[in-house]
Amino acid sequence: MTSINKGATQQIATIISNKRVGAYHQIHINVGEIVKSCRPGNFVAISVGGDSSRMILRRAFAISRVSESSQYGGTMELIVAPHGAGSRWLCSQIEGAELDIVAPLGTSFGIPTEPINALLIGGGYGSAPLFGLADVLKSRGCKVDMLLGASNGSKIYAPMEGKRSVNSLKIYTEDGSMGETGRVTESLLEIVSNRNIDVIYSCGPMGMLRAITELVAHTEVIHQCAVEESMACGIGICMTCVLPIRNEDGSTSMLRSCIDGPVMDGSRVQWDLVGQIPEVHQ
Amino acid sequence: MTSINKGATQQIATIISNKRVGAYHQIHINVGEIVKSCRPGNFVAISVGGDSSRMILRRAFAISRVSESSQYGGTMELIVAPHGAGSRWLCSQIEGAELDIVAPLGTSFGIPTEPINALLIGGGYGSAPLFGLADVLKSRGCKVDMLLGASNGSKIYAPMEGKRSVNSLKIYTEDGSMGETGRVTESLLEIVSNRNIDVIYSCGPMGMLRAITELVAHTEVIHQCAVEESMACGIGICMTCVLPIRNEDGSTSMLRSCIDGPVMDGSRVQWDLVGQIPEVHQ
Amino acid sequence: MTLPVDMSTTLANAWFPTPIFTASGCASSGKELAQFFPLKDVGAIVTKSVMTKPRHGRPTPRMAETPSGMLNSIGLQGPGIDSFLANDVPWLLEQKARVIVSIAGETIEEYSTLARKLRSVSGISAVEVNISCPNVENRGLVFACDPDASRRVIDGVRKTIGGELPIIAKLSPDVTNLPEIAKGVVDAGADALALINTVLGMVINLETMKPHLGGKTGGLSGPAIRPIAVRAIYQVHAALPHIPILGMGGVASGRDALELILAGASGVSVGTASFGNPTALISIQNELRELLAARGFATLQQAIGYAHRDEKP
Amino acid sequence: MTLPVDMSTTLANAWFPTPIFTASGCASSGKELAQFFPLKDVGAIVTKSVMTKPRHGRPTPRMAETPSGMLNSIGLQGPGIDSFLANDVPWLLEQKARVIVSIAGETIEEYSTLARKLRSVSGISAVEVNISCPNVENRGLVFACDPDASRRVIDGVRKTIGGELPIIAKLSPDVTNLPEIAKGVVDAGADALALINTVLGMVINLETMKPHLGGKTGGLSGPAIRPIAVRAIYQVHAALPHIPILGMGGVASGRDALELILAGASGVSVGTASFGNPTALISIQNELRELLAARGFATLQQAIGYAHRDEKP
Ligand SMILES: Cc1cc2nc3c(=O)[nH]c(=O)nc-3n(C[C@H](O)[C@H](O)[C@H](O)COP(=O)(O)OP(=O)(O)OC[C@H]3O[C@@H](n4cnc5c(N)ncnc54)[C@H](O)[C@@H]3O)c2cc1C
Ligand SMILES: Cc1cc2nc3c(=O)[nH]c(=O)nc-3n(C[C@H](O)[C@H](O)[C@H](O)COP(=O)(O)OP(=O)(O)OC[C@H]3O[C@@H](n4cnc5c(N)ncnc54)[C@H](O)[C@@H]3O)c2cc1C
Ligand SMILES: Cc1cc2nc3c(=O)[nH]c(=O)nc-3n(C[C@H](O)[C@H](O)[C@H](O)COP(=O)(O)O)c2cc1C
Ligand SMILES: Cc1cc2nc3c(=O)[nH]c(=O)nc-3n(C[C@H](O)[C@H](O)[C@H](O)COP(=O)(O)O)c2cc1C
Ligand code: FES
Ligand code: FES
Repeated sequence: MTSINKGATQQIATIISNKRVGAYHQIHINVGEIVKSCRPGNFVAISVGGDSSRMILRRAFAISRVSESSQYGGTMELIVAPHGAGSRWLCSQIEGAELDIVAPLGTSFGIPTEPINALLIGGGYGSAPLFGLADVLKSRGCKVDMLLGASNGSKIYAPMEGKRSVNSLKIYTEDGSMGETGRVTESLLEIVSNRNIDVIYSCGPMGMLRAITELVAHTEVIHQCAVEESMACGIGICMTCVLPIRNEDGSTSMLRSCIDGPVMDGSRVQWDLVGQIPEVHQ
Repeated sequence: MTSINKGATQQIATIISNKRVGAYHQIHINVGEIVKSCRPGNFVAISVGGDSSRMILRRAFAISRVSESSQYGGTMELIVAPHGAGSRWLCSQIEGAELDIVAPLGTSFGIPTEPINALLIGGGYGSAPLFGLADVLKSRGCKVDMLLGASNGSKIYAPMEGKRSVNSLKIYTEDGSMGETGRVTESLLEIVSNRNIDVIYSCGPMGMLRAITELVAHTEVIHQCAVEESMACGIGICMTCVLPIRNEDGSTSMLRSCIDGPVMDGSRVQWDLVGQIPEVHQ
Repeated sequence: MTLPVDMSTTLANAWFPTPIFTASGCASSGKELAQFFPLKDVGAIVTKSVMTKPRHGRPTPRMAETPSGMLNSIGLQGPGIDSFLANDVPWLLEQKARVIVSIAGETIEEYSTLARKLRSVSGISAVEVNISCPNVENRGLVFACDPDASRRVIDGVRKTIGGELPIIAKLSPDVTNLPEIAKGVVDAGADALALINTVLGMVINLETMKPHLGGKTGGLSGPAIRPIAVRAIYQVHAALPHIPILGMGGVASGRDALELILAGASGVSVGTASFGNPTALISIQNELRELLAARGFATLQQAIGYAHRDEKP
Repeated sequence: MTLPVDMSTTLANAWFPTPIFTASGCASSGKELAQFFPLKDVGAIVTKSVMTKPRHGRPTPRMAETPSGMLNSIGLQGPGIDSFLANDVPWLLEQKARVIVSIAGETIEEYSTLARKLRSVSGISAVEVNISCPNVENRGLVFACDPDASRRVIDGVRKTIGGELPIIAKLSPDVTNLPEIAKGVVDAGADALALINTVLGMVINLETMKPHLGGKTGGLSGPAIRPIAVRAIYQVHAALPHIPILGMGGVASGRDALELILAGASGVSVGTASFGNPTALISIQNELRELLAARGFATLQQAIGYAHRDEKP
């Protein structure tokens, strides 16, 4: 009927496993058929708090990776930071618990048709969807380098098996507790030019996405970033999650990051206008 | 400082067991020291729904019985009917789950100093506190007869071990699925006079308590009933749970059934005024 | 098993197969929900309030979750009436959905302009006039908080739109005397009333220690406000028993919808509940049908305002 | 570890060691809570609104739980001022609790009568004037919904009670223009404002299919209304920055109390939260102290109205 939310379904998913990994919880859920429509960059919206919860809104989580081959049918992996009441509730759910989910939602990372040089940059749990993306890029013959950053080592999510898909992995922490001390943007331009990067794929805090955009603004590099705005519905009906996006004609549109995102072209996001009202176009 | 709520404490209690018994759940919780202050008729107020619950009020449950000898220290038994969201949540809690409780609350059944003939009448889960009461009466040398009633057999709560403390037990169900067909009030006056009953102790729906009061109004029998009014606080601070009680001078006071009850003198409750505003006394 | 309850309802001369509608601003223009259920299966799609010109709305953050509720300060972002009528309405009609167009203006004149544009559009069932926005001509006071301004908006719309299309005036609960405002807009020509819009609220962000929302204050919606909605509907139905009410405010289940209907609502809009559950309208509709059947109602009509039965003369 | 935050606060000339108080009608006369914590450990006990004569209140059922809230229709049941002053006040003072007496009347004269009786009582810290009850002289309209009636009540109390005892006027949020009502009572002599009383609501019982409460409508309280309370406090503090506010409405944790304080409250009453948790006041007080310390506040005073900092001239 419409292309918005195409492929998205609401269903009950069972938790297969929930284990702590550093500061995060790695949660596997059984989701069946829908794995076929999940692409790197898509997210899932999950009800939290149970039947008589005072939390009435779903919480959004990037789909870290999906797998069809497992004994459970289609499964989905989430990397969840226990942040507030909702994500803490999710992290406390045990094997066998049932979750009400809506997935897959939102846009996905654009996959090149030719083998290119890709740089994947993740901040905190933002690395989660990048490993799935790396697999796909790799299978298309791309060269995949990865930079991960976080405030400290416990917030770096870099699973063993994920590392196999990347050609190089460099880690930065602000306190120096893992990898190099500093931020992923530290020597970004150098890396981009040394490695002939064509496309940057990024996922992480808005400040990081903005900084990357500004650094590569005067280069030829394409920057696809997965944004994270506060979302009430996740399906495009509430208009709470908007970001100012520059149109071809120079005017600005307030686009919904849940259906026109989360993956967006970094160079079109008007980072300096986030949290403001742009002049009315026309 | 004050005698109101004397002995009541707020604490975390762990569920030791939770099993279905007919239409009810028999729940044992580990409560420690406070069992010493619990008397038959007292109740416990329990938080329901967990940390982010939209149910902000505690639920009241009669303390069915307490035991000091168990391996867990003091334990308390509750008989819970899964009625609405709160009691259903409680019934779904498993062994090891923690409950936030306040107990013991309210008045208790008056225990005679002499051996008397007592008739205990329970409706539905109202039988729960009567078995504990029967033990105490029995130990004081009283003769204890019991009548239990419910709409059907699954709603009769009459545990094996409880039956030991009573001299006779007669069961009525409205659909005849257990015991005799009918209500506990069926041949009440006959029983009272045949068995020389001195005191009736009752617990159950308000309609039953009222019917008993009216039947024995013109006899010498004392009727102590445990009422069940909707309670917001359970500790006397909200004034939602009031019942019209006749004073010595014929005037009416609106007394709180949580602190001046739940056990009240049936003959002083103005059953016909429940749900109305009495004329202002003075 | 389809239970034999006639669920149809009317708001003035508009007929709907079921009383469960979307709420304005909580279904965008319909396309987004169409993935989850056929739009024609619910009573009507009430579209997001549209203004004459395209509009960016308020700065982000635009929402804050609160206990059993949420605050929003969207600020009527939208494409403007021309684009809306050219694109969104035809699409909805193609889906065979019943459409109620919600309009909003900053001046009394703007409402009349919108009404003029709607007059020539065929296929829409009714117009909902959202008078809960600030009146730029009058110190930013919300129209629906001022009996006189409310009346004048509705009067302007009535005169422009002519006699056919039912006008539903949407009121704010943030007033001292709701029945008075309701009477005013009915006198001015409203055929029905929509009750309630969101309640004005605020959340302070404990990190920045400033109002959390970009627009500072926001509208409170969700189950938290349901008791306020029930009271508003009950009060207004008691004062104006012959004026149909489209009820809304915190409806998330069939029991909630029934509560509003018993209080006096002829139809029920579901807003915030769709954010938590994209198929909320369908489950509410099914639950409502069962609850009505269980209570022996053969038609929805019999249940409307039933809680007032002992008070009616 | 005691964190070095000075928690003391004032409402006009009344001083309190901490800003956490009970809310009127949610602590009865104090005795009931004394089993759970020493009453002197909290800022003050605000007693249940007392009238001149003993009163039965409204018929039961008097409460209904709602999502994250509850409705009550107690109807000011109480012993009357004489018994209250003879029994309850001396007992509270014996406990070394600070006492704020809440009074309520059906006529302007009744408020003055109550004030006259209070004038001679020593040891109480302030009087809270609950003007959110129906005015029997004026079609049952609630005093606090009418600017003129509100002013006249406070004026009468001020004149009778003399200059010493601080008067806190307790307002209803159910009005179109809260700052206007607030200004009126301050002009009439109120030293401080209590915001907010409950919000008018209703629940329909789906079994009886009638209003559930004996009094039909009831007052909505609890976390559900917190965003309304924050907005009311913020609005009134912006309009009257020098008038102290006793804030209340849905406070159940230290973060909630801080939210009201940042919005402009000098003190915070805790009502419904005590029903769910008899020691709520104590934990809220401890959490508040830690939150203030974590944000670098050396005194509570610095945090009051801090969310307005960029708006102050
Ligand atoms: C597209 C998308 C993908 C995300 N992916 C992940 C992920 O893979 N792993 C992960 O741990 N987290 C992820 N997040 C963030 C996650 O949604 C929030 O941490 C979570 O919603 C916080 O809810 P809470 O109840 O724990 O916190 P609270 O702060 O109590 O939440 C209150 C409200 O604010 C919203 N909110 C709070 N923080 C955020 C945030 N950072 N982003 C968006 N909304 C927020 C909540 O949804 C909720 O409505 C993602 C967010 C988005 C939008
Ligand atoms: C002194 C006392 C002793 C009780 N003992 C028992 C017992 O031993 N076993 C048992 O199963 N139940 C007992 N009840 C009833 C029990 O409290 C209710 O079934 C329970 O509160 C229902 O909560 P809910 O969330 O499941 O239902 P809901 O209907 O969703 O509750 C909504 C609100 O109404 C109140 N409420 C609903 N039904 C009742 C009721 N029957 N009595 C009082 N308040 C009610 C709830 O407390 C809650 O605040 C007792 C009640 C009282 C007052
Ligand atoms: C995000 C959001 C946007 C809204 N936008 C509008 C709007 O454009 N026009 C309008 O009349 N009401 C609007 N409303 C109010 C709803 O239509 C409805 O009246 C209110 O939310 C109460 O219903 P609910 O609790 O079911 O959401 C909006 C509500 C929300 C939550
Ligand atoms: C059961 C109950 C009784 C109340 N009685 C009074 C009262 O007598 N006088 C008064 O001024 N406010 C009364 N209130 C209102 C509270 O003092 C308070 O303003 C309101 O409940 C909001 O705070 P809360 O959400 O913390 O309860 C009462 C509230 C409740 C819930
Ligand atoms: S989250 Fe609702 S529109 Fe994006
Ligand atoms: S339940 Fe609150 S006074 Fe009895």
